[in-house]
Amino acid sequence: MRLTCPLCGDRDRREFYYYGAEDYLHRPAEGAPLADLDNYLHLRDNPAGVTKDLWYHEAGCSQWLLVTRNTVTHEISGVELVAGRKA
Amino acid sequence: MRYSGLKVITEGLFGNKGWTPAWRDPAPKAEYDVIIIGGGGHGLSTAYYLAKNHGITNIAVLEKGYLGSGNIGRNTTIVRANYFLPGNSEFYSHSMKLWEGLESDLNYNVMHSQRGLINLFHSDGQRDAFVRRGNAMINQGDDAILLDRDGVREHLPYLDFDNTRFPIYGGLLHPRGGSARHDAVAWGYARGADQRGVDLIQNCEVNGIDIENGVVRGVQTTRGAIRAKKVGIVVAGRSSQVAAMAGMRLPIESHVLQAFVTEGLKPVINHVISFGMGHFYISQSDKGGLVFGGDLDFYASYASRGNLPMVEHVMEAGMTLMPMIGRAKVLRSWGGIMDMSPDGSPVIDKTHVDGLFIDCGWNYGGFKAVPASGWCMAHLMATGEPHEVAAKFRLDRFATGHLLDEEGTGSQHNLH
Amino acid sequence: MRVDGKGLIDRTKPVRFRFDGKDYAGYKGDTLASALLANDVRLVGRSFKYHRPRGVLTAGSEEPNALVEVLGPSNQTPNVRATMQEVFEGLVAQSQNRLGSLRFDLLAVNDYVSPFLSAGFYYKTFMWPRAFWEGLYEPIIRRAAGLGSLSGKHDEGTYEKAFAFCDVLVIGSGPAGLMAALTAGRSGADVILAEESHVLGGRLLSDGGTVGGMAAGDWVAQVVAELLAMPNVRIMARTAVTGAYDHGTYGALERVGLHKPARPNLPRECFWRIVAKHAVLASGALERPVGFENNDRPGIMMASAVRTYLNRYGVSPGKRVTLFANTDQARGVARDLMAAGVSVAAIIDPRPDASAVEDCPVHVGAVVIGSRGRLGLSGIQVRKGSETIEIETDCLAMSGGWNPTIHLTCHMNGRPRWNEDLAAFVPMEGAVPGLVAVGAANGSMSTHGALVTGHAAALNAVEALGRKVSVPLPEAEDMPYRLKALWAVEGKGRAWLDFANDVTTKDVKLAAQEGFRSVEHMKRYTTQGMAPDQGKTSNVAALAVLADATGRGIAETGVTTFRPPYVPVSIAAMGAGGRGEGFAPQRFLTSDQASRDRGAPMIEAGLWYRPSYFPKPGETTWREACDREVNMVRQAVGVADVSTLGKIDIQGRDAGRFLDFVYTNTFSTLPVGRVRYGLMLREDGLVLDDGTSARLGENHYLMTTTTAAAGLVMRHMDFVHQAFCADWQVRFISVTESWAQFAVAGPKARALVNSFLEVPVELPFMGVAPVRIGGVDGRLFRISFSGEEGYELAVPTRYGEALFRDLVARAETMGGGPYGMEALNVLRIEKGFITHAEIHGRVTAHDIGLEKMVASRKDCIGKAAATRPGMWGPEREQLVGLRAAAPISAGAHLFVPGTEVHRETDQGYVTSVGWSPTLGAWLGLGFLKDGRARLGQKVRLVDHLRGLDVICEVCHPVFHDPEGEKLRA
Amino acid sequence: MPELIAKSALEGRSLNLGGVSLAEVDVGPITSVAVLPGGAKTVARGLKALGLAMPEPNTFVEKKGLRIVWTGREQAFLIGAESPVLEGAAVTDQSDGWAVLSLSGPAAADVLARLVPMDLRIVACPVGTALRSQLNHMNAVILRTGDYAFEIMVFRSMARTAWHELETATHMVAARAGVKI
Repeated sequence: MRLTCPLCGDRDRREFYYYGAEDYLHRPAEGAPLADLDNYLHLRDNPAGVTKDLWYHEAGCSQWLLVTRNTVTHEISGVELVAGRKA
Repeated sequence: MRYSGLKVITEGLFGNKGWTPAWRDPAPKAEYDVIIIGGGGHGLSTAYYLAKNHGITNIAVLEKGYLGSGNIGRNTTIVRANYFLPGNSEFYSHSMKLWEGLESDLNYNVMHSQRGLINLFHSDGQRDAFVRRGNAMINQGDDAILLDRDGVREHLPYLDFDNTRFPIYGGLLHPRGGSARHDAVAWGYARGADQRGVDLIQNCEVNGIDIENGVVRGVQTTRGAIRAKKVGIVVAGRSSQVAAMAGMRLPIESHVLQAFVTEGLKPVINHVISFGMGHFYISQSDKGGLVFGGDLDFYASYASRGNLPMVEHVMEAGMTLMPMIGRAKVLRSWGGIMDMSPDGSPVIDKTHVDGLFIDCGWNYGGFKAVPASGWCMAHLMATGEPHEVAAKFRLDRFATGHLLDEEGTGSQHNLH
Repeated sequence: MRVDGKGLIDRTKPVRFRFDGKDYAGYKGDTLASALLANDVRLVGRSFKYHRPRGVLTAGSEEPNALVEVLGPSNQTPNVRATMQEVFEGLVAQSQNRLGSLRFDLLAVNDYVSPFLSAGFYYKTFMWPRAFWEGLYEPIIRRAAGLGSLSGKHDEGTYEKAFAFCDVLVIGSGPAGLMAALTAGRSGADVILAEESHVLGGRLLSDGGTVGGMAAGDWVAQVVAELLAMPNVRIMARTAVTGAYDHGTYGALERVGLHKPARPNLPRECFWRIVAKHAVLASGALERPVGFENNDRPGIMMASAVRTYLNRYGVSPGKRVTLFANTDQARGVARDLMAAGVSVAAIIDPRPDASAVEDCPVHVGAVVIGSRGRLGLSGIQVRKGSETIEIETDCLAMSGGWNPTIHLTCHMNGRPRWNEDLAAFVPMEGAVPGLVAVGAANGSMSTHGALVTGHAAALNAVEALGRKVSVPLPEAEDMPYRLKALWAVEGKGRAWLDFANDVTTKDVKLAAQEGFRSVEHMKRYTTQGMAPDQGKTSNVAALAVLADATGRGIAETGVTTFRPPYVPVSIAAMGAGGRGEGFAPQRFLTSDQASRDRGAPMIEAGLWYRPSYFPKPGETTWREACDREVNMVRQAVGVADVSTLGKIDIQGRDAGRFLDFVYTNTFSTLPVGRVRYGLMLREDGLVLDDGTSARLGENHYLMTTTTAAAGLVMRHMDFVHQAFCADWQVRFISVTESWAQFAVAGPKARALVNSFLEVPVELPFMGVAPVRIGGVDGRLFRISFSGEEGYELAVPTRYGEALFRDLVARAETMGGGPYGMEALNVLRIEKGFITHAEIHGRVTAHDIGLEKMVASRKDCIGKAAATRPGMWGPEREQLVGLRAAAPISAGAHLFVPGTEVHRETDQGYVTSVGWSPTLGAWLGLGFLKDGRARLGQKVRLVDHLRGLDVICEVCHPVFHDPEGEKLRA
Repeated sequence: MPELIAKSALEGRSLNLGGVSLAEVDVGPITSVAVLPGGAKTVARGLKALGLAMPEPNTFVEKKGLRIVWTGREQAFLIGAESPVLEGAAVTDQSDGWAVLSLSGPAAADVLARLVPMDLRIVACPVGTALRSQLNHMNAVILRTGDYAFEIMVFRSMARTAWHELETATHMVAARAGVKI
C-alpha cells in the first residue's frame, strides 16, 4: 500500500501512522454541548466506500495528511496537507 | 437427527446415505415475530437462545451470503475469559461457562479445547498490569496463575530465552483459555436454531429498515419485504451500514485484521501464546496448522485483506519470540472486518427506535463472545431489559463517559 | 528411469543425495523428484487422512503429494515440494507423515475404515464423555494430524528482505513472459522478469516445437541472452511472486541458498517487496487430473509432468506408459515418449471424435475406470462403450485440460469469470489495478497466443510509460484448444479430488446432501483445497462435482477465495531481521558502558536500556542495593542518568499560548528562567502525560515528557499544531537526543553541582539557568523527582559519558554515588509522584487529585470531555497512598476489611509498591473508590497470584516531607 | 573542573567488505532552521549571506563545505558550520542528536535496498537527493552524496543498531556476489 505525501512524494504505507476519520479535524468550540463532543470523538459515518481520514508521515516530513480514500478498494484519490488547508 | 459416534458407525455401514441436511434452506415468510439481521456467530447464537431460553421460535435469521461467511468463518479461534474491567469480566466469564457445555448443548463437536493460554510479559510494569488482570479474573471466579521466567520455560521450552530483544520476565497462565473450531460453532448454532424452528435465510441481503413513527415494522431485502415486531442488528463489521438504514450513526470504525495459517505440522505448540511486546498470538489447530495473528493494519477498511507492513511485523514478532517456527511456511493469509469501538468493548443495547436492537463493537474479540453475546442479546430482545452480565454495554456510554477501556488507549477506535 | 540424450541437466556433474536413509545419485539441474524418478523411486509420501501411498503427480510448485522433509545442519524444513527442491551434493531428505516406514505406514489402517471417516465425521462424534475430548480423542487426532515436522530447535538460518522498484514486472518466463520482457526491455523500460523455476523458458522447455523458425529451446536461450545483456532488465530466477497488494506492490520469495550447502552470510531465502508501475502475469496454466476410482496411485501423473520429466530432466517416470487425456495437445506426450524409445501401452481419449494417428493402440471415446498396484501403479481398467479393457502399465499420464493460473488476479477480492469453451476460469480484467494476465494465464493456450498477448500487454505498458518500441512477432504453433470437459468418470468406487487431504467426489456429494451447498461451505466441511497445495489441481473439479450435485451451473457455483501467498512462504523469510535483538532498534544512554562497568543490570525502558541498580560487593539481592541507594540519596547525594525523558524545543511568539492549549495549566505566564509541572490530557479528557516545561527565553520553552510517551506527545502536538493552529507563530522539534541529562539529588546535591560549574549559581526551586561545565555550555534545572533538593545537569550528548563518570566519581567522595531505576522508583513513591503505572490511560485529573490544575479561564485539549458525567464522582477510583508493615504488591486489589473478596466488593487496585527504608514500611500507590474521603481508614489488600492478604492504612500519597521543605531548602 | 572529553556515537568505526565501505563521519555542527509563518523572506536574506537558500523538498545543496538539507515543511538542517542568528525562524542545535554514517561503493544501493523502502538507484535518486525515510525500523535522513555514495543520518542513541543493520546487509550482499546463484 502506498501514499503520495505532497512534500515527500510516493511512499510505502509503513512510513505513515493512521489516526482516524476526518471528523477529528472538526473540534467543537469551547462550551459546545456534549453531543457535539460525542460526534467529534466517537460517532463515525464509517463508509464502505470513499472516505477522508488522517495519516501522519511519521518517518518522513512529520506532516499530517488528509487522505481521500476508498475503504473497499483501497484506491487513494487525493492527499493534502492538513496544515495547508484553508481553515 | 441426533449426532453420535454410534450414528457415524451405523450411517457409515450404509454408505452415509442417511445423513439429513444440518439446516433447512427455506424461502422467507412475509412476517416473523423476530428478525435477526446477520447469519454469523452472534446472529445464530441469538436466534438459538431466543428459541431455547425464551421459547420464541418464529424467527428469521437473514444472511446476505452463506451462513458463517463473516468473521466467524475466518479468525484465530481463541476462547478466553481474561478481562479485568467490571462490565467485561463478568460477561466473558459467563461466555466461558457456556463454551464449556456447548458440545452437549448443541450436540455438535465444536472442538473446544482448553489447553491453556499464556500472556507473556517483558517488564516489571507489564507484570504488574497482568497481576491486576489475573487477580480480577480470580475475583470473577475464573482461573489465573502467575508464572515466573522458569515457570514459562517449563510450559514453553521452545521460546527464545537467551537471544531476544525483550527478555521474557514471566507470563499469566489462564488454564481454561484455549481454542475451538470456528466453523463448527456457526454450524452448531445454525443446526440448533433450525431444529427449534428458526428460519435461516441465506443469500438474503437487508437493504432497508421499515420504521413508522419510531417503531420498527420490518425490513426490506433482496428477497422481498419481511415484517417483524422486533429486529436485531447483529452484523459486526457492517454495523454502520445497517444502522444507517435506521438513521443511526454508530461509534464504530471498521478495520482489517490479518491472520495467518501455516502448512500442517506435527504438534509443536500446545498452548495459546500471546507476546507482550508486539501484538502477536499463536496456537496450533487440531489439523496441525499454526494459526497466528497480530495487530490491525490500522487503517479503516472493508476489503477483507491487508498489506505487507503488518504481515512482516507479525512474522518478525514470531521470529524474536519463537525462532523454531522459522521453517514453518505460511500457507494462507486472510483479513476480516473488525467493528472497532472507542473503548474496545462491545455494545448490546436498545436503540432510539422501539423494537430495534443492536449488537456490535466486538473489535477483534468477537469469537470468544459468541455464546454470551447470543445469550444476552436474546435476553434483551425477549425481555426488553439488558442481561446483568451485559448491563454496561450501553450505546450511550461514550457520550456519558462510562468507558470500558481495557487497553487504556482512549477514544481512538483502532487502538484497542 | 533415466533416458539418454534427453533433458537440460548436466550429466558431467553427478550429485549424491540421500532419501529415507538410502543414497542415490542425480545430476546438477535435477530436482529431488526427477532424481528419485530416475532411480525408479515412485512412493514418496502418504496422504493426510487415510495415509494412502502417494507418488509425484506434477513437475511444479502445485504438487500435492511429493512433500518431504529436508534436513539441514541447523534446521529442518517440512512440507518441501520434491518437484521444486534442486538436488545438491549432500542433500538429505526424508518422507513425512507416516507411523513406521513409508512402505508400512501403520496409519494406513484409516483407509480400511474410511466409510466411518467421511467428510465432517468429527463434528458428529467425540462428544461423549466430555472429558474424553481433551483427554483422549484430541491428543490422538493431533498426533495423527499434521504433515511434516519442525525440528523444535531455534532456526539459525540467515534470511533477508529487500525492496525493488521497476516500470514493468513480468511474472513467469514462458513464451508470453519472455515476449513481454523482450518487448518492454527493448523499449528501455526498467524491467524485472521473475521466474519461479531455476531455469527460464516455462513450458517451452517441455513441449519443444519451434518458435521463430528455430527449436523452442534455442529461441529461449537467444531471448534470455539478449535480456541478460540489457542493463535495464533484471532477471530474478528461483523467485515466486507470492502476492498482489495495493498500489502495485507485490510480495516475492527468492530461493537464494536452499539449493546449495549452507554458506556463511548467504541468505537461504530473500523476501522481496517489488513496486511495479505495470505488471504482466504470464504464469501459464496448471493441468488438472480426471476423477476415477483409485486415480491416486503412485505412478499416475499429469501428462505435462511426464513430458517435462522426459524433455527437461531426461527421465521417464515409467517403462510402459499409458496416456489418458481429452486434448490434442496432450498427444505430444505419447509422441515424445515413443520418439525417445519409451514404450507407450495405449492412448485413451474420451472424445468420441478424437483422432487415432499414433502408432500405438488408441482407444477413442474411452475412459479409465480403475487402477491396480498398492504401492505403485501396475495396471488400469478402461471402459469403451460396454467393453472393459485391462492394460498393464506402470505410469498413467492423465490430463483433464488446463486451469489458467489466475491466483494473483484474485488477491484483491476479484472473482474470475467462467469460460465455457475453455471449461476453465479466466481472470476478470482490472481485478488488480495495473496487472494484466497474458498467455495461458488468460486462456490463450497456444504458443502463438502466448506470444501475441505477451507482446500486446508489454506494448500497452511501454506506451503508458511514454516510450515506443516495435518488436517483430516470431511465428509459432497455434493449435486450437479443443476439449470435452471431463471432471470425474461415473462409477461407484472412491474417485479422488484432493490427493493431499483425501477428499473424494462422494465427500463433495455428501456435503451437498447435508446442506453445505455453498462452495465455501463444501470446502470447509470436506477440507477440499485446504492442504499445502491449496487445491491448485483439484478445486475446479470439486466445485464442478458440487455444481452437478446441487443442480447449478459451474459459473453460478463459483470459486472459493484466492488468498496470498500463491506458494507458501517461510515465517523466517517474511520475518527476516526479526530474530534475536533485531526485532526493534536499541537506544543506549551515554552512561551505558559506565553503568555496565559497575555491574548494573540494564533493563528495557521502551527502546532504551536503563540501569536497574548498582550492586556493591557483598550485596546479593537487588533490594539490598536499592535500599542503600535510597538512603544514599536521602542522606548524601545520588546521580542518575535521565536522558531518556523526551525533550521538545518550542520557539515562537505563540509558544506559551500553544502550551496553554495542550496543557491543562497555564505556561504563558511562566517567568523566563522558571520551570513548571504540567498535566497533558488526551482529547477524551483522560491523562496522556505529565512533565516539567522550562522557559529559557521570551519565545523559547523546553518541554519534558515521560520516556514512555515521548513519541506519542510529539505526534499529538504535531496534530494539534497543524490541525488547529497552523498559522500561529510557533515551531518545535525534538532535542531528546541532543542533550545528556543527569539528576543530582540529595542534601549534598548543591555542593556537588557547584563543584562542576565554572560560576556557581543560586537557583530557586523550579528554576533553570544556562551554565558552563568543564568548558562546555550546559543547562542546570532545579527540579526533583526524589523529593530531596534536586538538580538536573544537561550537556550536549557527546560529553555525556565524561560528565557521568566525573559526577559519579565525585559523588562517591561525598558518600554518594549512582542510583538506578529501582531506587528512583522507591524515592518517587515515597514522595507520591506518579508514573505511567498510575496514569495508565484510564485516569482523569480528578482521579489523581490534580483537578485544580485544569485552568478554568482557558480551553485546552481534553477539557470538555473531562466534564462528562462518567468522569467524575465517588464511583470512580481515586489515587491514594497505602502503608503496611508486611509486604504488599502492585496488581493486588483492595477490599473493605471483613468483606468477601469478589468482583462486586472490589474497591480498587494497587499500581506501585516499594519497601521504604526512609519510613521503614511498605509503601504503595493505588486507586480506591472515593479514596480521598477515606484517608486514615484500613483497607484489605489481596493478591491471589502472590498469596498476599494484608491490611493497609489508606493515607495521603505524599509520605515523605509532605511540606516540601527539603525541595525548597 | 577538568575538560569534558567528547565522544562520538560509534567512535569512528569503519568497515570495508565486498567493495563497500561503511564509516562513521563527523559532519560538524547541525542546526535545524524552521521558518515561522511569514518569516520566509527574512530567513532567505539570512541564508543568502551564507550563499544558501531554503532547499526544495527532498534535496540538499552544498556550497564551500556548508550543506543545507531539506528535512520538512519549511524546515532544513544547516550542516558543517555554526548557524548565524536567523530572524523569522526557530533555530535549534541538533549537532549531538544525530549519528552520521557514510556508505559507498558500487553495491551501496544494493545494501540499502535491504533496509530502505525507497528506490535509491541513481536514476530515481540522483546526487543531491535528501530523503526522510526509514532504515529498517528507525527513522533516517538519507543523502545521495556521490554516484556510489550515501550519507545516512540516524538518531544518535540508535547508532549501534543502524551500524549492525548496515553491516549485516553488506555481508549478505557480498555473500551473494561471491557465489553464482
